[in-house]
This record gives sequence, C-alpha cells and structure tokens, in this order.
Amino acid sequence: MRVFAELSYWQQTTLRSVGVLLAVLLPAGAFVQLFLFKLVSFMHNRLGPNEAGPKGSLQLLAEVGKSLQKEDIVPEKADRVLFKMAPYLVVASVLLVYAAVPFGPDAWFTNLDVGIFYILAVSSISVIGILIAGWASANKYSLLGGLRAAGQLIAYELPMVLAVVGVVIQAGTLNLQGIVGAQANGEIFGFGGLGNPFVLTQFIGLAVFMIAMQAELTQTPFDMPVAESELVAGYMTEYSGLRFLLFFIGEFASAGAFAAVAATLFLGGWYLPGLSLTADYMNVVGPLVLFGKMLVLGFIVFWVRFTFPRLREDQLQRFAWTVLIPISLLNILATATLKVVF
Amino acid sequence: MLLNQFLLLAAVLFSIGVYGVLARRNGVLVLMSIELILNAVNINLVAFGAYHGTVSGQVFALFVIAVAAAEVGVGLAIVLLLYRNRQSIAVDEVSSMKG
Amino acid sequence: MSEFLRSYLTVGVFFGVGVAILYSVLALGGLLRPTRPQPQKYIAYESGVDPVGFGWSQSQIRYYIFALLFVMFDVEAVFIFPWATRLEYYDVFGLVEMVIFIVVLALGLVYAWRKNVLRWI
Amino acid sequence: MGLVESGKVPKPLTSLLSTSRKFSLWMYQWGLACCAIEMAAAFMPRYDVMRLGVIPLPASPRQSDLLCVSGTLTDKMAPPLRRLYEQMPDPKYVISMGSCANCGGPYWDSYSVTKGCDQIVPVDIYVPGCPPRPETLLEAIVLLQEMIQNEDMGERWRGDPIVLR
Amino acid sequence: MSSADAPAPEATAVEPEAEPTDDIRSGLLATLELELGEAIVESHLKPGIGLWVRVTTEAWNDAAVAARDKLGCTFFDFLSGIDWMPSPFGRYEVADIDTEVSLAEKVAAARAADRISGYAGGDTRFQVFARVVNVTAHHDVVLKCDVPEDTLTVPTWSRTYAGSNWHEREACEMFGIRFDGHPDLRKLYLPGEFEGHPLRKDFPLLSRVVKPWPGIVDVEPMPGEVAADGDAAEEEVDG
Amino acid sequence: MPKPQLPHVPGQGLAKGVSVTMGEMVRTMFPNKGLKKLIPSPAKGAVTVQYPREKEAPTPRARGVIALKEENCTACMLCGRSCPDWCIYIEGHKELAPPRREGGKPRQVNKLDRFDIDYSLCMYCGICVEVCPFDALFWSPEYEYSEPRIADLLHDKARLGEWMETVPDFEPYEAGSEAKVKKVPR
Amino acid sequence: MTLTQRDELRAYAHHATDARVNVELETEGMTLNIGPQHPATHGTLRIVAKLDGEQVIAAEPITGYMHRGYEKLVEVRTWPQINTLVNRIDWVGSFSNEVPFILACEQLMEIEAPPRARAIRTILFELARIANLVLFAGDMALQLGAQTAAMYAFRDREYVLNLLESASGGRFHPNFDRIGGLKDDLPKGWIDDTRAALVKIREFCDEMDLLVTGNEIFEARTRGVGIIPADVALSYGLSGANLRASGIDWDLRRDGGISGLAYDDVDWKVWTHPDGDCFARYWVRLQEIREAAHITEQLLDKLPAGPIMAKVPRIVKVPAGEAYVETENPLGAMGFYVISAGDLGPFRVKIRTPSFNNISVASWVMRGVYVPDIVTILASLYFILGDIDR
Amino acid sequence: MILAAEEALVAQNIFFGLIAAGTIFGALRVVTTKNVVHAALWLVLVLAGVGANFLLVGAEFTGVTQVLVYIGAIVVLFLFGTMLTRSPIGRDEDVDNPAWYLGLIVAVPLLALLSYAVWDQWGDDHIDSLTPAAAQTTADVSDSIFSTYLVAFEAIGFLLTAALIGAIVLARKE
Ligand code: SF4
Ligand code: SF4
Ligand code: SF4
Repeated sequence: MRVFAELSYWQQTTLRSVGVLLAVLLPAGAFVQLFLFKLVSFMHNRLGPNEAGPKGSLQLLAEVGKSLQKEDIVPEKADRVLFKMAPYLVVASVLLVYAAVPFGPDAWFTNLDVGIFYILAVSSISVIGILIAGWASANKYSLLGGLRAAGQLIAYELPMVLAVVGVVIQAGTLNLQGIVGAQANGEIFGFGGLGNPFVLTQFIGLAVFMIAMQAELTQTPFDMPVAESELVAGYMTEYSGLRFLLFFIGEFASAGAFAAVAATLFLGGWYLPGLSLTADYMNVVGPLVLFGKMLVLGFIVFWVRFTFPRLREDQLQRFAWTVLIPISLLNILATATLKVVF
Repeated sequence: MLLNQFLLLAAVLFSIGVYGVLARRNGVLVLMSIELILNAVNINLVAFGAYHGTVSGQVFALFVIAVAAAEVGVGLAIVLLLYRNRQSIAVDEVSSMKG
Repeated sequence: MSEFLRSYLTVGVFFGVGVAILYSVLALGGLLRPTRPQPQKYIAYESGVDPVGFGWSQSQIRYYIFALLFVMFDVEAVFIFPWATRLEYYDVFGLVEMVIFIVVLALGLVYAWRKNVLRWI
Repeated sequence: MGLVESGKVPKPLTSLLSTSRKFSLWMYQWGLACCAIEMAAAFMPRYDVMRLGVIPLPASPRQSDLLCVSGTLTDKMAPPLRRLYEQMPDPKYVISMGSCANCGGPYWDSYSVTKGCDQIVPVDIYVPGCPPRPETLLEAIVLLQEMIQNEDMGERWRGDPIVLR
Repeated sequence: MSSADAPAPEATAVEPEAEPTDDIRSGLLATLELELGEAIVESHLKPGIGLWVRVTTEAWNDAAVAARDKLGCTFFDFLSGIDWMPSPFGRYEVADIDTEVSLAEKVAAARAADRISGYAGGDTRFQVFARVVNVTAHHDVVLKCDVPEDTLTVPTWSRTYAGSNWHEREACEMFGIRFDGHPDLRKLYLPGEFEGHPLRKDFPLLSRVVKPWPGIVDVEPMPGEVAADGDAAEEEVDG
Repeated sequence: MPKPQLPHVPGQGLAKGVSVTMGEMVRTMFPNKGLKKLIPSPAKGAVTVQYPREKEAPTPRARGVIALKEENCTACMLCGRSCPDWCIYIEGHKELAPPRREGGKPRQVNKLDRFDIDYSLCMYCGICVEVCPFDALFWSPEYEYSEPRIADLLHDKARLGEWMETVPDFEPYEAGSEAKVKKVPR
Repeated sequence: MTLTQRDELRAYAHHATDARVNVELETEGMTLNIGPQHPATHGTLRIVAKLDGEQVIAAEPITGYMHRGYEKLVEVRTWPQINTLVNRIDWVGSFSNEVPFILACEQLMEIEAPPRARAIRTILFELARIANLVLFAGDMALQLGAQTAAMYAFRDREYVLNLLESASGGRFHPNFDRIGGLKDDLPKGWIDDTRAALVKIREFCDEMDLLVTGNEIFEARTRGVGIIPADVALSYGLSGANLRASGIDWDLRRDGGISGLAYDDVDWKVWTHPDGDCFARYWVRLQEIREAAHITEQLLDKLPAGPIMAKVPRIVKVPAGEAYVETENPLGAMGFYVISAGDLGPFRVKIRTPSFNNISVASWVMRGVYVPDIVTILASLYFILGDIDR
Repeated sequence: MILAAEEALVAQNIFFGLIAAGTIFGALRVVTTKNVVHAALWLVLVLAGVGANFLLVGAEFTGVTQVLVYIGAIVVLFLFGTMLTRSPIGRDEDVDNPAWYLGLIVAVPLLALLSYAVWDQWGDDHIDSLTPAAAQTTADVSDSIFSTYLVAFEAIGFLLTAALIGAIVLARKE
C-alpha cells in the first residue's frame, strides 16, 4: 500500500499495533458476546443477556466496567510477584501469536519468514503462565488445576504442531502469507479454479488441529483442568477482578488466535476465491473475510463445548498420545509421500 | 557489531553457569546452571557461524539444543530418582547413594 | 537494519504496547477499586473450610514423563519443519531420512506405551 | 486510597460504573436446600437470569459479585458461609432466598439451624417464599439492580466491611 | 409369641389374603427362635403388617447374623434408637408456658413418670431397633433390644451389615448410645462443639421455649369450635 | 437389559449430540413458519419468560401470598395455633356488635386488633388457610414482594387485606370429582 | 453388553478398588477437600479425599451440613404439620415424601383412602418421580461437563412442576396428601395438561438418549466406574435405582405390598441393569422416567370417579402403636417408622431416608478411583442433601 | 524510513546492550535466587535474551527454536520437575552448597581468563549482519542438516529416543 509505505517505521508500527490490538480484542469480544452469551443461549432454548443495552449488546462493556471496580485479592500465602505476573504471561502469549497473523496483502503486523513456526513457539509460552498461576496461588485446586492444564496443553500442542507440518509440506514455506498464497494459487488434480484451501487435502490435519485447539483452549470435552465440578476454577480459582478478566480475555482471545491460525492454514486465510490476491481493497476486505472464517471455526469450538461431557484427565492424555499423535505422524508421512510421488 | 560482544556475553554466561554448578546444592538448580553453560556455547556457535557466514553454527546450535533437551530429561529423571530415594535433591548427598 | 530484524523489532514493540495497555488498565482499576480487608479474605479458598495440610505437594510423576515425551517430540518438530519446507528438493531421499527419524522417535513413544506410562497412573 | 473512596469521581462516571456493576452480577450460588433448586431453575431456560446480566459461572468466591444464600443455613454451615462471603472481593451483594435463609423458616425451632443468614452476613434483599418461585428471585434481582444503580459508591467502598442492617 | 401392651386393636378383621403372609411371618419367628433360643425376650406379630422381635442386649449382633444368614434378610434397612421417656415439654404450647416449673424440674418429673413401651415391650429407657429385609422373598423383620441404663452400650452391627456404620454413628450422636466394637463413633451431623443428644426427650428446643406461642393470646373460642389443644370433639369432615 | 446395539461407528454418539444442540438452536432462532422462517426471532422461539417485561401467570391455586378478608375473621386463633411456624400473630378483643335483627340482643363478637403474618418465617404450607372455619384466609398467587428490610416482610392486616384483590376465583374440578367449588367472598 | 465384557468391567473395578498407591514415587498424600460449598456436591456435602497424585486413596463423605433435626422437630408437631414438614426432606420429589408418612398413619388408624385418591396419589407420586429423575439426568450430565443437557432437564421439568402447582398450589412442596385421602381434587383440564407434559418428558428422554447416553465420552466416563456389586449394595442398604442397577430386581412399588397406592392396577415393568456401574445407574433412572410416564398415562386413562377423602376426624389423633411403611421413592426406599402414643403428634418418628444409606457406600466405592470419578460417582449415586442429613 | 547503516548499527548495539544486561542479570538471579520456581522464571529471561541474540546475528530459525524448545518445553520440564520435588513458596534456605564460595573462586578467574582470551583473539572483528544474512534462512539450515550433517541428524534421533527410554527407566520404579 502506497499510503502506508510513506509512513515512517514508528508510525507504521503504532498504526499496526493499534490494528492488531483491535484484532485481538475484537474476536475475543465477539466470541464472548456472540457465542458465549447469545448463540449458546439459543442452543439452550433461552435468550441470554438482553437487558444491558439494546439486545444485550453492552453486556460485555458491563463486564469490563465491573471488573475495573472489583477488589484485587492476593491470598496471603501466595507468591505475590508470580501471582500477579501469571495472567500477563498468558495474555502476552496470545498477543505474540496475533502479531504474526496476516489479515490482508499488506495488512499484517510482521511478516515473518518462519511465521507459523514462530506462532507455534510463542503459543507455548502460556503453559508457563498457567503453571505459575497454579503454583503461586498456594491453593490445592489451583495447583492441581495448573498441573493438569499444563499437562494437557503440552500433550495437545504436539498434535497441533504436527498437524501443521502437513500444510507446510504442501505449501513449501513457513511464511503465512506464502501459505495463503499457496492456497489461493494451488490446484487439486489440475483443477485450480478455486485454489486449494488446504481443508480439502489436509482435512485430517484440520480435524487434528481443531481437536488440539479445543484442548489448548481448555474447552469441554477437554476442560478437566478448569472442571468446575471438581476443581472449582482450576488455576484461576484464586484470581479476582481484573486479573481474572485477563485470564478470561486470554482464553477467548486465544480462541480467536487459534481460529485465525486455523483459518489461515486450512481455509485460505484472508483470501476468498474470486477476489484479488494483491489489490489494495483486500486490506479492508481481507480482515473481514478472515474474521468471518474465524467466526465459523470459533462457533464450532463453542458448539462442541456446550454439547459434550468432559473427558477424564487420563482419558484425554491417552487420546492425545495414542490417537492424535500417531494420526498426525501418519498424516505427515502420507502427505510427504504424496508430495514426493506427485 | 563486534563478534566480541557476543563472545564476551557468552563468557559471562558461561562463568555464571560454572559458578551455579559449583555453588548450588539443589539438583534442579544445578541443571539450570548447566543450561546456562549450554546457552553460552550456543551463543558462541551462532556468533561464529554468522562471523564466518556459514549456517553450520546454527545447525550446531540446533543440535546442542536437542542434546540439551535430552540432557535435561535424563538429568531431571536422575534428580527425581534421587528425591525418591532420599527425599532430598541435594546433589552433594549423591555420593552417599553408592552401595 | 535488515528487514527481518525489523520485523522482530516490531514484534517487540507490539509486545511492549500490549503489555503497557494491559498494565494501564490494571492501574486504572487500582484507582477505582476498593480495598476492604476482612479477616478471612486472604485465606486460600478451600470450599469454605480451613485449608488442610500443605497447599501444594509433589504430585504424579506422570506429569514429568508426559513433559519429557513432549520435549522429545518438540525437538523432533524442530527438525521436521525445515525439512517440510524443502521436501520438494530432497525428494525420496529426504522422505526416507525423515521416515527413519520419525520411526526412531516413534519407537520411544511405543516403548512408553508398552511400559504403560501413557496410562496416567 | 482509590478515587472513589475520596469521592473524586464525577457523577456521570459513577452512574456509568454503577450501570456496569448492575448488569454484571456474577452470582455465587450458595445453594443449600430446596431453594437451591429453584435458584438453579432461575438460571435455566424458562427464567434465565442471564438475561439480566446475572452470570452463574463462578465456582469460586473470588470471581463473584453476588452471593445468593438459598436454603437452610445450619450452624455447621455458618462458618464456611462467613468465610466464603469474606473471600469475595468487594463490592459484593447478598440475596437471602427463602424463609430458611431469612430467619429459619420451617426449622425455626430446630437445634441445628441458624435462624437467618443475616446473622452471619449482611443481606441486601430478602426474598420471601418456601421456596420462592424463580420469578420472585428475578424480582429480587431487579430490585437489587435498582439499588446498585442508586447506591452511594463511596459509602460501599469505604464503610465498615460488614454492614449488618 | 406374646403381644405386649400393644394398644393396637387386636380385633381388626384380618384381610383374607393376609392369612398366608401371617404364616410366613410366624415361620420367620420360628426360625429365629430356633436360632437364638433364649435370647428372644419378646415378640409381636401383626398379621399382614409386620414382625417385631426383641432380643437380649448380648444377643443383638447374633440376631443380626441369624436374620441375615437364616432369614436371608441381606438388605439392611435402618437402625436407630428410641427414648421411651415421656416428653417433659409436650409441644411447648399453652400448658407449658403457664406453669412456673423450670425446665429441669419438668425433666425430673418426666423421669419419674411411667414409661411406655412399644411393640415387643421394653424394660429400659432406651431401645435400639433395626429393620432388615429379604429382597428376594420380600419379607422383613424389625429387631429391637434394650440398652442397659448404666453402660448405654450395645454390640455393634457394623461387621454384620456394613451399612449400619453410619446408622450407629447417628444413634450415638442422637441418643448417646455407644456401640461396642464400632470402628469410629464420631459425630455425624452436628458441629464438633455441640453438646447434648438431641433426640433424647429431655433435650429442650430452646427456640420454642423462648418464643411465646402465638396461640396463647386468649380470645374466647366461638361456641361450637374447638380449641387447638382441646379434647377432640370427634367432628367428622368429608372430602 | 440394554437394547440391542447397532453396529457402532466411532463418533456417532458425538455426532448425534451436536446435531441435537444444533437443532435446538435453529428451532430457537427461527421459530416462524413459512416465508418468515428466515427471520430470526429467538424471543419467540425460546421458552424464556422475560421477567420484568412479561410475567408468567401462576395457576389460581398457587400459594404465593396469604390474603385476609378481615370482615370474616373472628379472631378465633385457629390459624395461629395450627401454624407450624408460629408466624401468625393475632390480637383481638370482645365487642358488642349491633344485633343482627331488629330488636334482637346485641351480639358479642371478637374484634381483630392485630393480624400479622411473618412472611420471612412462613413456610407456605397452607394449613392456616385450610383450618380457617370462617373463610377469612385465601391464597393469592401473587409473588412479588421481596424486601430489602426483613422487618417489611411482616405484613399487617391492612397489607394482607390488600392482597384480597388478587385472589382468583376457585377453579372448577376435573371430571369425576365430587368436591364442590367454593366461592371467594368479594 | 455381553457377559464377558461385564466380567471385565468387574475385574477392572476390583483392581481399581484394591489399587495400592503409587508405585512410582512415595508422594506424601495430599488431602483435597471437596465441599461443603462446592458445585460437585450439589448442596453441602463435603468429601475429604486423600489423594495420591490423581488417585484417591481414601475418601470420606462428611455430612451434617444440612442437618435440620427432623426427627426431633416432628416430635413437637402435630400430624398435619408433620405432613408439610416432611415435604422438605427430598426436596426435588417432595410429594413422594408425604406418601409413606401418610400411609403409615393410615395403617395405624386403619383407614383407607378412596380409590380416586389412591389413583391421584399414585399419579402425583409418579410425577414427583419424574421431576426428581429428570433433574438427575440433567445433573448427571452437568457434573460430567455437558451443560446443555442440564438446561433441557430444567426446561422440561418445569412442565411437571406446573402440574404439581396447579393441583396442589406448590411448585415444590405440595402438602397435598392427607390422612385418608387428598386435600383437594384436581382442577379442570389437569388431565389433558398432564398428557401434554408427558409427551414433553418422553421427548426429553429421547433427547437425552441422543445427547448423552450414546455419547462416547459419556460412556467412557461412566462405564466401569464406581462398580457396586450386589452383595455390597445390599449390606449397605442401597435402594432404588442404585440397587436395581446392581442387578437386584426389587421395587417396593411392586414388592412392597402397599395398599394405599394404585400400582397393582396398571401394567409396568421394573428395570434393572447388571453392571452396577455409574452408567447402569444413569440408564436405569432414565428408563424409570419413561416407565413413570407410562404408569401415569395408564392411571389417567382409568381415573375412578368418587370422593377423595375418607371419613377422618377433623382433629387427627393417631391411635397408639408402631407402624413402618416404606415406599419406592425416586431416590430409593423411604420409610417412616411412626410410634404413636395416641396423641396429637407422634411419640417418635424414625425417618429412613434412601440417600443416607446410598451415600454411606461412597467411601467404599471411591477407594482407588481418580479424582474426576468422585464427581461421577456422587452424581450417579444421586443423593439429595436433605435426604441424607434430614 | 530505512535507518542509515551507522544508525542501524547504533540501534543494534543499544539493543544488544539492553538484551545482554537483561540476560546477565537474569543469569545472576538464576544462580543466586533462593526459590527454585523463581530460578526457572529467571531462566526464561536468560533464554529469551539468548534467543534475541540469535536474532540479532540473523539466526532466525534458531532463535525461534530457542523459544519453542527451551522456553516452551525445557522450562516446563523444569517446572514440572520442581513441583514434583516439592518447592515451597518463599525462600528455601537449602538450595546452596555450604561451600558456595568455591564456585566463586573458580568462576571469577575463569571469567577473567575467557574474557582475556576472547578479547585477545578476536579484537574488533565484525559480524556483518547488516546485509541480510544470505546463508541464514530456514531453507539453508535445512539444506545443511540434510546434507552435511545428515548423520548427526539421525544420531540426534537415536539420542533423543535413548534419552527418553533412559528417563522412563529411571523415573519408573519397577
Ligand atoms: S425456605 Fe423452604 S424451600 Fe427454601 S430451603 Fe427452606 S424449607 Fe426449603
Ligand atoms: S402458610 Fe403455614 S406457615 Fe404460613 S402462616 Fe399459614 S400455617 Fe403458618
Ligand atoms: S382461623 Fe380464620 S377466623 Fe380464625 S383467626 Fe384465623 S383467619 Fe380469623
């Protein structure tokens, strides 16, 4: 974008920072408001918040405003510094993920050469935040919840990483823009009219990725770590007010982040067949397209969350190690073989 | 940038690591100190790689990271074993494990 | 400064901006929120009874084994990714190499499986 | 000392803050007996308190704003109630639901029942009934929301933490 | 078998189909008598309704074993105690408030008063009773035994019926009856600092003592009406 | 015994589950028929009664609050005495009322001074209503009387009298019944 | 399920029960308090569990947080007052609490309710059962994490509550049963409403089958977990669906020989399940909802006309004597052992509540299970706190 | 705006200074803090600093790997290990050797020696990372692994598996 290019580095950076912060908060807010409050309520055959503002649209603001006024409690036995730090770590990890997601031909924050690799790397930081939160609270539910959560996150991070490999093999690059381009220009068995969103060829990868994503977000059926009916709120048990809100935002923002990544990797990112891959208008349309795809994926997350019972800790570990990881390894080998053969 | 910057940083890290290995009693902390040393080595490797304009430094650093992972895994397992048998992870008591 | 360094710099800047905003929101909350200490407010929550025993305790070694497995496969992923980008050039040779690598690591997984450490107890 | 305690927050802002408090009441469900089921029924599709912004999510007192004591409070249960009430972060509100919670109800003469939860925690709204039908609870919540909208934040922030009326 | 001072009208017509049931119950009693012999103090059989057997304190657990093994009553229904002392306080209503007698005096008076006892009789103030059921043949028996006044101890059932563990804890808490051989007789219901045994008749309900009965305010009853505590004019009402 | 099971496809139970919730969501969002089907109107599809704006009507028998028809009450105390919670407080005095018929003797009647029901204690059992021999107490289905002060839950006879307006007529009985429908004195 | 599978399950359970603790590392045990105020204990039960990592070494339920002194209170109340008080024992199926008490009194007074009253009693009894078990089905799913099922359960339960309310005036505590009959007859249109509600309940059962029963995750969480063998169940005095889920065919509605209810007039079936695990308990209860709907429908079809009250003195005095009547309540066998001295109120009443026995088995079952299974087991044993502590 | 070469150099040096200071401070805290969990978190700082250093010299892939493996995995392993061996909140007085000064005696001279050697040997040689590191892309790393270091690569596979098996054997009590 020409207008954009004339700005100084710092101006660009600030502009993009604001843009990406929007991109973090918007999906998080949208997910909470739209899915958690509304669609899920409809699933339950009820209405959900509708008194705050027209049709309940200001509910979210009320939540934030309330959190601002809530007392901030640090338990006396807790490790004060770490207790306060943990939510930052979790949210920071999400922020860092968003930094690398492309929203349009020029609408990106950074365009890293190792984009997807970088995303996988920084998304694993949140494990530390969760472990620290559980440990620093000096509370049994928290500790148990933190350990369970961390155990689960690492167990499902692997399938997620491995599911991505298939896409990387097909695209031949780690760069997310490159992956979007590869999907836009790709063709399946010679038919390239619609490009090749990798969901078509990598549907196993997508399935594994979505399952792993569900687990990474600790949503039912993988929400044992925060299982209300035994561990109260897991590692978040002792958090109150704004710090809890940070975790809360973190949870939904990372739902957005993972949805964005999945959309980019498997659904063609900000590109839609029939649109231009390079034109300027895509910098406006692209984010919307991506957002739409994120909503679809996000909806699936919440849909599943409110439908299924949860797996037991040992069952979900077993599922990760004995089902998902072998499947994704096989997927890699199959994809690689096909790639080499064709 | 000077190559020296990196080498000196590595030297400092290395020395701190050595100090940690010697001064720490807690097995986990000793392992962490070893990580410091390995990181110092990695800095050197990468810096030299860049200095010479080859990619070997990086590759070696990757290998070191992999080895470090293996090392930590086994090391912590030993510490756990130690803890299991002695209810303490003070490394200077390891000698008493013999026999 | 190289292009790629700048892109990482922007990551840093972004990180800084994000954390700063979060921090300022918390500070704003600090201005608004009350602090009213009550005798039992800062006791750890344990369903309303006195916390019994140590608030934390060592727990299952399983967690460790799973973490270990994770580390191993994470390292594997580090090598797979560059290979995946270049597979077209390595062709069959690369495929075979990687199959060997994966199989060797999978052996570890199978070993763990057989040793029943994937049972989470 | 925050701004609110010192009374330095301008009026429009306070009313904004009050509105947000009013519409975001995370309810800590202190379900004790039969009334608990009616309280739960109030969360469920037919009555759906979530419409009013009362969110029944928190399982931990640390994240809750509103404590709903519904049911028979026994002497054995009273100390935990006090503790969990105190563990809630301020500002916090209490609804006492049902005759038992109000003053012992059918068990007013029992040797093991506390005659009213207001002996233990300060109560903002008393809901009559045995059990009150869910809509009565809704009415109480609407009442409470009005109260929150009009309350003096400074006083609630500042005052003695336990205000027994 | 003997029927004690049971005031139940004996003359009630036994339903024709109740006859066979009666046979079953007498059979049960015969089996128990064979098994326990002298240990059976008294028994009461209500045709078509139930069987009550009182055994000696020492044979309390043997009775359980016999019922379980010989009668097939493997299902443990409940175990509890009774305090046969007449209540000193009534229902804390008019009459009680009028008198100037202190609580303690009332209790003393009640202690001195005659005790009643239920089916299968009883010699002591406290009794323990339990019911076990045969779930395949669908018969049941209520076992009772006296609790010696001095020790207030009876043998435990918790080794015979695992379920009686909690019931015995409850009885211990409520009546102060100890169960010999019970693994742990901690309080089940009440907070640790609670004193007294609530189900004993001489345990007063303080709220009722403190609060005046609202019905005491005297307004003359309308002619033809009945006072709440009055002797019932057997006025019949229908549907 | 469990039902005979069809061959099991892995994930089939999960699929059924999500289809149920999805179906419920669609039904809630699009309850309309015909062409209007495409207009989402969840307010219609959901079973929710939106409390302050719409209220559900409890059945006529619902035990919401007790209303007192003061004229009928003779302060006979029956209700107060049979109340399990001792939460009815009655005070009365005797009074000479004008004779019912011309030239008759003045009657002695009980006059009600105080009739309070403590709704914070009442267990809504209905015994008082049942025992009242003079049809002075009635159930009203009204339920909205929460109070911020517990003392306000003690309703005096004026307040109890006000509830009288909300007392519904008795319903007719189901077929086969031999009970007679009573009348609410107005 | 085949026999071998069942044996496997049983073997697994035994293995789990005898599980010794942690081979890997002698961890010092961690004591976890679940409750008294905790979502898992739906009410105020407290579980103190000694943990080893994720495994429970010993778990003990601590009760008494809901102890209200029923047995003492009834001694100072009159017969009609007790009727309304006992409503609140098992508060989700309140009407069913009144029935055994009233029947015991009737037995002592030697009167019988007229046929219409008996039929309506039975209908309301079954509706209370539906209200109770529907809640169970939803709650069980909720405890396992499926929130939607709980929503549907509460939604459809409302229909039943409306019926109870329109008949008795109370959504929860009907206080409708009287010695010798019922308080009032049914209002017009009630039968049709009931039929309509039963349709909803059937739909609910089908929905639960789709949403929960067949769900692989649900099965994984419940099958083979918390197995209670029949002999243990009997010696602990488990009753109701818990006992039937252990394969014992015993239902007081059929086997109790109770004359005050109309079960013998209709055609129905007692469901049992051989497994004795959490799934079996859930499954049996789900079938019982359907069965209850079936019973109710038949009774509605042949509701006899006539009075609903026998001749009973206005001031009730129960003759001296002892009577024990036990009925098959939604939670299990509930009985009232009434000792009357011929007064306005009873001399002593021993209330045998099903949950008290049902939950006393908990520490036996929970040895060696995983922490999350505590929740599953508690949910499947299904207790109401008031029913435990009285 | 592209920074002029010198300016960029200055900027880079400033960043290096910041990063190095952070790294060294973190490292010092790692070896001095009394709390194991805190030590692990300080280690995160060190690792992040080292990763940033990698980026500074243009080793992008290694830098990200540092985050992925070290911070995302090894630190987690450390934390698990710590929590398994019971680490209380607050200061733990038992983490240091009684003879900790020995470490100082060795480390300080070592540092002096190393610094001298480094300074002596490489004086003011420059790393030319201003020109985009032509030979440092992921693809090059990959090519290098799959050609020159192929054997090493496979060996790493075996090493990892061996370590895994060893650790399992160690951690399990048969
Ligand atoms: S007020 Fe009534 S319904 Fe509520 S808990 Fe008490 S007895 Fe139960
Ligand atoms: S409804 Fe019951 S508790 Fe309430 S006043 Fe009447 S008799 Fe008393
Ligand atoms: S029973 Fe009826 S007439 Fe008698 S005092 Fe009560 S309300 Fe009045």
